[in-house]
Amino acid sequence: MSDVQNESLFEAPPLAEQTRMVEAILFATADPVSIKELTGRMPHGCNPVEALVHVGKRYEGRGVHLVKIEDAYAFRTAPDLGYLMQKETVEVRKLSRAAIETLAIIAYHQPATRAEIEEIRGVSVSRGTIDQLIELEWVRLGRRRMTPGRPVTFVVTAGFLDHFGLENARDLPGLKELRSAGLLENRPPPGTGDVDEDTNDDQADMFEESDE
Amino acid sequence: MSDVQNESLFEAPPLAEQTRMVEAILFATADPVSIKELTGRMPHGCNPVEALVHVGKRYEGRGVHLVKIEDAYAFRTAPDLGYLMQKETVEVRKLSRAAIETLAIIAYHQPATRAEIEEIRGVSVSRGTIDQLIELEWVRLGRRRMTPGRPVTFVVTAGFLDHFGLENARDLPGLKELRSAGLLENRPPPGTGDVDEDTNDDQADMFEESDE
Amino acid sequence: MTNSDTSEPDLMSVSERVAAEALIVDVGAFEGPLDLLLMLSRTQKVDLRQISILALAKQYLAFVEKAKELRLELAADYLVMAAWLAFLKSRLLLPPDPTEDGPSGEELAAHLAYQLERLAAMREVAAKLMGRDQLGRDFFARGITEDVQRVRKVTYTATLLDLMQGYARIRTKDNFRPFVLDRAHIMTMEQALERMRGMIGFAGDWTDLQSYFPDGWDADAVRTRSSTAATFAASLELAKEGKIEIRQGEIFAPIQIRKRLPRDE
Repeated sequence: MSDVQNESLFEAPPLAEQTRMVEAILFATADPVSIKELTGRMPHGCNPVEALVHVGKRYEGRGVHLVKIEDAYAFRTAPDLGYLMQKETVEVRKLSRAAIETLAIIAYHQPATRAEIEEIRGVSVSRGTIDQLIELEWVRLGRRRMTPGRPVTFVVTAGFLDHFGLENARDLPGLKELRSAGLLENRPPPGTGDVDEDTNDDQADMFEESDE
Repeated sequence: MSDVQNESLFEAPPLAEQTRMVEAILFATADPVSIKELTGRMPHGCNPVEALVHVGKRYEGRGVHLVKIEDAYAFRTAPDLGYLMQKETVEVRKLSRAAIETLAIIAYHQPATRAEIEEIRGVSVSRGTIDQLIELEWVRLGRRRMTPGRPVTFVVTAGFLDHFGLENARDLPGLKELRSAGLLENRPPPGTGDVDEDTNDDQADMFEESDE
Repeated sequence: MTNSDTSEPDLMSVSERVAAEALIVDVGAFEGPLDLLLMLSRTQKVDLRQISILALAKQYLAFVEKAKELRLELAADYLVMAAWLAFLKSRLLLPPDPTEDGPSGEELAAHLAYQLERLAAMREVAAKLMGRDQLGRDFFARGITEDVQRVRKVTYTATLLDLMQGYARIRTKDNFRPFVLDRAHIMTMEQALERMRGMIGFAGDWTDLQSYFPDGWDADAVRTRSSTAATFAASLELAKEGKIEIRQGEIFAPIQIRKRLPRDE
């Protein structure tokens, strides 16, 4: 960069390099960045003001541009493209425990009727819970069960698999696997030895049929 | 594109405009955006693939650039400028040696069963190791292996690729060398008869395309 | 242990020293026998494909011997490996027995070498992987994401762990029986009261309190205690209501009750 050895330590990087730096800092920082902060973060001798002018020019008329907020700078999407951002405006909330359990039962036992879900959970399932899962498009109606009353069954959807990163609901580990893989909270029920061997078998059975 | 009036309603914006759009959408999000999602968000008739080529070129060598993760795209700061961003660094939970090795084994042998991981490391996978990798969203469940017991398998996620700056699993460092040295084979110990032929096939499939 | 193999004497001494040092540090520093073997094999300073399994087996066995001498606790898998290596060593040293089938010593040794090479390779790529530029450390995602604004649409999320743990919770909850008192051997005062109300009308004469106990309850100590307490408390309640009279001859003497007669009678 320079042949003056001592000087080179403190010599400021070329403007093009400074522009890159400003670009990266403004991109990655969570808040608008002031000149003072920029100066503090860039190597000694840099002049962020000049670099900012270049950055500003570079993004003029682009999909993203440089804006000044009080005495700080940030990148913002061009206002005329704001409509492209609308889809993303979602508030994410954690699913309730009742809903997670209901979903888990459907995923592990599908197709499952409401009565079956209630039997496994040991409490009644409110209408709203299943509705919510259906609305999330994680659960849909399956075939009616050919038993008296022909109850509706529920199955999980492709959207469910996608969300949980599964290729197939059958890939979900059974209880024994969960435990041996250390995926269960390490909270063995007090005083019980080996638990519910048959639970797993149930599940194995259930997947067996689906094989053909 | 066409002089039919009705059509014009759906005429795609010019490429320069599409480039701006892609720029804005990718700039606004932290997570990679897939081509499908881009298409869904852009006006009818847009072709994000072409626009992406332009965006990629535009940001080449800049402080921020375009990266590809599987079929999704994102802007990331240039790695050589990482030192400017100390403040942004999120304290990543320190992974244990066991977790790092397990992660590597899953990445290079995927889909990998727990038994395979244990066979390679020569010790059992301790409770919480895979759990931690799943929680980091670097590992997810793959298809069950079609061998006796139908064990659960683990594969790495797009989040893993994003984190380590890989476009896809075939770009893992040293993968080719390992494969040609035969170190990714599932070689059964002598005298145990031939074990799960298809184990290997699975993996071969996964990386097959990269061979040509 | 003969000189039939051509192990270099100085190499052995080096490895022995290393092994001894390792012991002094901590046996627990190794993640199992394979880890230890890999470390020992490194002392041979050759390509893993060309390590002398025989020398390796000797080093390992020496390690285990030394550990026993120092009374260090060795996990079972270390001892299993020691037994296996001793077996392997004998197979490598003795001429092959044509009547015996099963894998030859060379095959077993080759597999062990393969395992070690594979583990070493995995370690190496793991290190390479961690040495890569990482998101959030060396390169960064957008800091100000703009996608949270405007039309609020609530969506719900859950992770795979939530799902699996939720399922496990349901399937194991039968084991978490809420704590309840065992009531089979307990008589409440309400029960005693009800029982006595039905019987008291017939008690014209002084009767022992014990005779009001339910049938069979005097056989079991717990039941006797519970019914005594309940019946006594119930009789006090009845006395308070003016329904009965209570008397006791002296301390610890039996308590007797009788229906209280109307004053005017």
